[in-house]
Amino acid sequence: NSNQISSSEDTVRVAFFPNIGHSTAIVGLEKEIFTKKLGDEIKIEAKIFDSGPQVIESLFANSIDIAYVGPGPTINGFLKSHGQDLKIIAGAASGGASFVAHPDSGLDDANDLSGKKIAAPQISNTQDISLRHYLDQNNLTVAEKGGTVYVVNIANPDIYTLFAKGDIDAAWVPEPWATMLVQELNGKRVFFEEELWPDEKFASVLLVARSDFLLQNPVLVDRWLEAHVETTEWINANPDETEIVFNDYLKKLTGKTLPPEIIHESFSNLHITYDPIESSVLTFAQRADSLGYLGRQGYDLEGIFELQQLNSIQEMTQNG
Amino acid sequence: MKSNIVTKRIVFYLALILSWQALDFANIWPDQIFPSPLEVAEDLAFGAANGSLFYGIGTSMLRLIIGLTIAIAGGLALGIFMARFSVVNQTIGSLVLGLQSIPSIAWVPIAILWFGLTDAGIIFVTAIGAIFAVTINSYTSVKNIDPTIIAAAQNMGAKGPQLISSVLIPAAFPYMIAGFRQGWAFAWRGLIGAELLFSFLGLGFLLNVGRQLNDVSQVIAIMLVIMGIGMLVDGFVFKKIERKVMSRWGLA
Amino acid sequence: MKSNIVTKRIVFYLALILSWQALDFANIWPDQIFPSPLEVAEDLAFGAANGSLFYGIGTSMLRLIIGLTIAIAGGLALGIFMARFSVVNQTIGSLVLGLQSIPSIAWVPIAILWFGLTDAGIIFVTAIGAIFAVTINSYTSVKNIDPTIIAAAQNMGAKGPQLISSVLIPAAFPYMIAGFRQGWAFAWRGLIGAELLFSFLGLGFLLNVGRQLNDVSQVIAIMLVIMGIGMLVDGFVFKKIERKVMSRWGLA
Amino acid sequence: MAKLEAKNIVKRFEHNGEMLPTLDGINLSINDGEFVCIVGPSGCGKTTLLNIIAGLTKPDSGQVLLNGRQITTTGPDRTLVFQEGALFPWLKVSDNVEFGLKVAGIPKNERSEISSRYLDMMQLTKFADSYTYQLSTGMKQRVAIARALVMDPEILLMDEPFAALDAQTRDLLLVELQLIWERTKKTILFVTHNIIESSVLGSRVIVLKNRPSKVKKEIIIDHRRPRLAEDESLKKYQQQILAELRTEVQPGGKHTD
Amino acid sequence: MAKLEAKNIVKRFEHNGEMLPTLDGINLSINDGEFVCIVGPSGCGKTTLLNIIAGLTKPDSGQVLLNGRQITTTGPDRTLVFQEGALFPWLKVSDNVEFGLKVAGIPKNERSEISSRYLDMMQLTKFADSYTYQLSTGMKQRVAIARALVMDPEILLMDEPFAALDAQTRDLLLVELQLIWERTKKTILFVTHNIIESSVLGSRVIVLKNRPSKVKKEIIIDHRRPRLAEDESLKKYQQQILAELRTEVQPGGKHTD
Ligand SMILES: Nc1ncnc2c1ncn2[C@@H]1O[C@H](COP(=O)(O)OP(=O)(O)OP(=O)(O)O)[C@@H](O)[C@H]1O
Ligand SMILES: Nc1ncnc2c1ncn2[C@@H]1O[C@H](COP(=O)(O)OP(=O)(O)OP(=O)(O)O)[C@@H](O)[C@H]1O
Ligand SMILES: [Mg+2]
Ligand SMILES: [Mg+2]
Repeated sequence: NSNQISSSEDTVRVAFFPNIGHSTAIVGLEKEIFTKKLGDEIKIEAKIFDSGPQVIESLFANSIDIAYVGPGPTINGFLKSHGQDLKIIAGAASGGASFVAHPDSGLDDANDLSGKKIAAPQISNTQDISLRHYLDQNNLTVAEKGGTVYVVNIANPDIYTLFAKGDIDAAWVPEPWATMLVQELNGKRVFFEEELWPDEKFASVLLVARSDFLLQNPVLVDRWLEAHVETTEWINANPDETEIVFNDYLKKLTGKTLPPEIIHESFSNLHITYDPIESSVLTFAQRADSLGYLGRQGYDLEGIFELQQLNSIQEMTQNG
Repeated sequence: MKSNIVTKRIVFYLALILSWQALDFANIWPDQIFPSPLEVAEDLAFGAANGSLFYGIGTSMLRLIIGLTIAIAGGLALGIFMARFSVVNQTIGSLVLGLQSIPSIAWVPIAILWFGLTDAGIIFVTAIGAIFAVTINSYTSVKNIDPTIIAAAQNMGAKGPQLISSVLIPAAFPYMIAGFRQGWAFAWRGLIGAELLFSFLGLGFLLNVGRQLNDVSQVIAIMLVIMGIGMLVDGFVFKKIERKVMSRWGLA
Repeated sequence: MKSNIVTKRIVFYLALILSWQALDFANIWPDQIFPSPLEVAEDLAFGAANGSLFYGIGTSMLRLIIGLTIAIAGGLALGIFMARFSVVNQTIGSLVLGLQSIPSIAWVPIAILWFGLTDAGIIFVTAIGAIFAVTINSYTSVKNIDPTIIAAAQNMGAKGPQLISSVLIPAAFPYMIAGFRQGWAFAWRGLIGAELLFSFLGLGFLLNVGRQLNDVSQVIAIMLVIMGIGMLVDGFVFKKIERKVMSRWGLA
Repeated sequence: MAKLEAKNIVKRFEHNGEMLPTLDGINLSINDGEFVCIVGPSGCGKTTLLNIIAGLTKPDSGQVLLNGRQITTTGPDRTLVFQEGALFPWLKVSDNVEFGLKVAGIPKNERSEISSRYLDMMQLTKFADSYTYQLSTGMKQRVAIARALVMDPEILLMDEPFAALDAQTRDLLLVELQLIWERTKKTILFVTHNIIESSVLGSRVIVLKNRPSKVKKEIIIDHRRPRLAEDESLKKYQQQILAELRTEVQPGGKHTD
Repeated sequence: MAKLEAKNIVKRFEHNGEMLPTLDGINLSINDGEFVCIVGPSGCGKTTLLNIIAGLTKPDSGQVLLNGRQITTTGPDRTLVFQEGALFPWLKVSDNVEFGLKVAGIPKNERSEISSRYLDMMQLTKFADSYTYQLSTGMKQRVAIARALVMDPEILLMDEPFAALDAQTRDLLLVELQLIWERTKKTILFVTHNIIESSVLGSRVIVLKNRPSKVKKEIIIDHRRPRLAEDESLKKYQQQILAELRTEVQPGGKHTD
């Protein structure tokens, strides 16, 4: 009787961004893969966000159950709630960020960063951590700590404007911004971030569940994960159609689309996967901690992953 | 409105649009960050044609009206009490100003905590954005009422709620209008800010989407709509009230 | 300030803090979204100890003072001209209100376009946040001046700038104070918003860091600092001026 | 027992850091149904005294007794005609006149009936729907008088109500007020700087000394009513009042302050 | 050529949708150095007329000529004492009096000297540093008079300036004003509702008809100066003025509107 879901809830509230890295959520909803798995009795409420910390806030406030969100906010949320409020139950995307130099900056490789202004999105977000860690690795110190490199944390659209005006020399940004800087503003892609990671992969979007929800509705979460895995496989099997679904979704939501070239290249620069790439999440935490983002008391990520369900689904699909 | 006022306005706005177009021709900034009026107009026409614009306006207006009503009612009451009872002024009064220094962005977490991701949360942020302008204006207006006017009313037996409704409010009204006008503008602003942060339908949401998609002409189009509605309401509601009250007082 | 006012205030704020602590004990909300006053105090002490708090306050105050000065000067001039010359009111006046409906978040792209990532951009957003409150209050205050007061001054030969400085402004001053007080609060708010979005030093930056790290007690700590400064300036500057002016007019 | 008693009223005002003694122990005793006029030099404290009796200003010491009980607040039993109008600029003339009746909960049609009667008396019928800024000074003063009269209070306090009126209009109202008083037997306290007015209206005229002021003299005017401004037989009272006042203001431009 | 001429001045006001004719063709011709009083019933348009002459109100038709040239704006050559004070509440008494001098650019010490002289005349020296809310009505009116006198204008326009003063203070100022006029030979236009005042001050008294008003009668008062309020020999003029006015207000409470 596997069609019968026994749960205390009849609604799943899912948070995601209308971004390329969050395609699993978008495509799964648009192709009704989630609806089919969960059944008609379960209502899905889509909550659209554009900032990770706010997703975590809402999760804390019991306003959402499941979220597609980056590793930075996820780690923060886990630690802030003393490991109580959320679990990573799967991955959603890997890669999808690049270091792009301004054509007039004279930056050809990473050796010339001293004295430059480099932009990244909000403090402590995934790209910000990567950029600051990268500078550290290259023995460069940021201006606020008395060094020579200026890191500018500012929203992606504003990075675009500054880049167009030539006010910044480089930017560490996610897709589709990286591709837009390259295609529209003649930016130079110095490298893809994944080139710096083992096996060229790192988690950039994760699937996270509220702990209470997970506890009370294991079956529901199971179904969601099944659909999540199915959607991931569908996306990887149908890249062209994915781009269309994505753009149609934007159109429906906002009346706007992105240029197809940009969508296409952006998709090709990231990997949709349900693998949470655990080691990369742990590495992120280490880096964030060394940057002072994880508070004054040290950190402990014990229990952040809850992958049993994902693993059994994986086994089933591999066996079946 | 007399026709020569209309003419002056048309001339003024035409001049503005022309300078904008000229700035665009001058090509100081690339098109992706500084669109021409034409592109913006196209975006507006498109939004109007597919209905998303009107749906956005409708959603936003509804929230605005509720939020503003709360702000005006609350601000009026608080301002009057602050003006009449010094203990209110010395305690809650000082707090109001402090609370008002807080940007909407900082209210959002509290709104989510209390109301979840609902319309109520957005309305809360909207009302918070406007209430202070109304409060402080009501306070100052009531404080500045000619004391003999109040004395006369009390001498004729007016007190309590009747004194407030039939003397304090009408006597202070010509000044209070400033508070209501501001309340309106700030509520509008608070609302858009909240919709933008909640990413939850309405014009603010459309604005945010434009931003996220780096569609500057969409952003400007929505901003023009926001401005336009602000100006229309001001012209058709507040200006009218103001003119009426002022002419009654012999100030027009 | 008389000592019993101080007592009332202390009692009031003590009561607030105690209810906060009680709410925390009641454990309605988990700690990570509703910190106790103690945690917040710790955060404040830490920020004070490592100096980052004072540096943030200093940076923000400087920007605020410049932005507010611009807003008050500009708003006063614009408001007076709107009140005295109907053509200004009918053209620029209507635009001001429209512009004011735009949330700071929407000004940031323009500020970046015009000023880049500089203090000037932040000051621009700050001034824009406050100028309207000052403008509309100045406008209404001047509009409401008893016409015989103006007639008397003109009859004695006052005109032009002298009429403005020695009659219109002092006559409207008791009401204009409301505009300045609001200007202050909104400038503060605009500033924090701008710093938050520019992520460029100051208290808004510290607030943003707290937000990005989901560090609610840090966020609340910074909000308290923002509120506290707002209230101090209100109490020590605006309330003082208000009391002085009102007592001179026999309204205190 | 006196209807209204003022006992040793003292009032000081602050001017530029100094306390200026204004009322320096005023004693009054007014019987029920009496018509008393108060005269005194400009700035001696007449308005202040009326405000204290109306319960709008607190004396620094002393007390006001109404029917033997100390008054603490203002109220419609002691309606005051303010010297400077104090009309409500947001109300039409008729609504100004009806204000107190409305507060008292009297229904609209009754109110209109009453107000139109008094507006007619004040020759303002045509201006019932005007706003106060549309009136001349004398017209405003007449509205203020009407507004107080409609209240039909136990005690009517009037602060120079006829100061802005032309002689003819004033003479009419002098007669009207005496008729009202005779008909209703109100207690009236009437402040004026006009000696003729005081002699025509008052059953008793109280002359105040200049600041710091006390009651200087009381003059009983026992004469048939209604009296007219032209009555030659009031002359002797007028001379008496004038003589009392004259010593209060020194001629020749040297001020007494 | 007349110093000041009003030619066929017409003014209407809107009341509740209707236009109310107020001044209905006023003609005046005032010679240089003349002292003219204007009397008329309350609400007949005296204030309106002065405002038009001062250049503060525009007539609907007709014109005002000053030295033969049409006036278009207001200015310190025709200083007006407003009927309702119009003092500046944000200024001290002395600063109120000095306002016009300051506008004219006169240095501070000279200003203080002038203002203290006039404040002394008005018996207000002690109140030089008070604010206007601290004054009694009569004191405010005296400040307004001082404020106009310090301007030393060619033409002085006074709108019932003595209405709030007690008889004694008024009598002093009646004499002072005559002395000033004799010394400086100003042209003075003085509106009053007080018949005695008009007969004491005016070389000519102009009586206005009730609304819609015209000039009804001009009475020349050819009598030595300074005149006093008690002058028995002014009686006959007063009778004459009274007679003219009496027909304008109908006794018996029936209004003329
Ligand atoms: N609010 C106040 N603050 C300071 N002084 C005041 C105040 N009210 C009145 N005074 C002073 O008290 C004295 C009496 O004032 P009041 O108005 O009672 O005089 P009055 O007899 O009514 O004069 P008038 O005939 O001119 O109306 C004056 O010297 C005035 O300066
Ligand atoms: N701003 C106005 N709007 C409408 N009507 C007005 C206005 N000003 C004056 N009036 C009308 O004009 C007429 C004359 O007013 P004005 O003030 O000139 O009278 P006045 O002769 O000075 O009377 P008073 O002796 O009472 O001061 C009145 O009937 C008044 O209602
Ligand atoms: Mg008085
Ligand atoms: Mg008049």
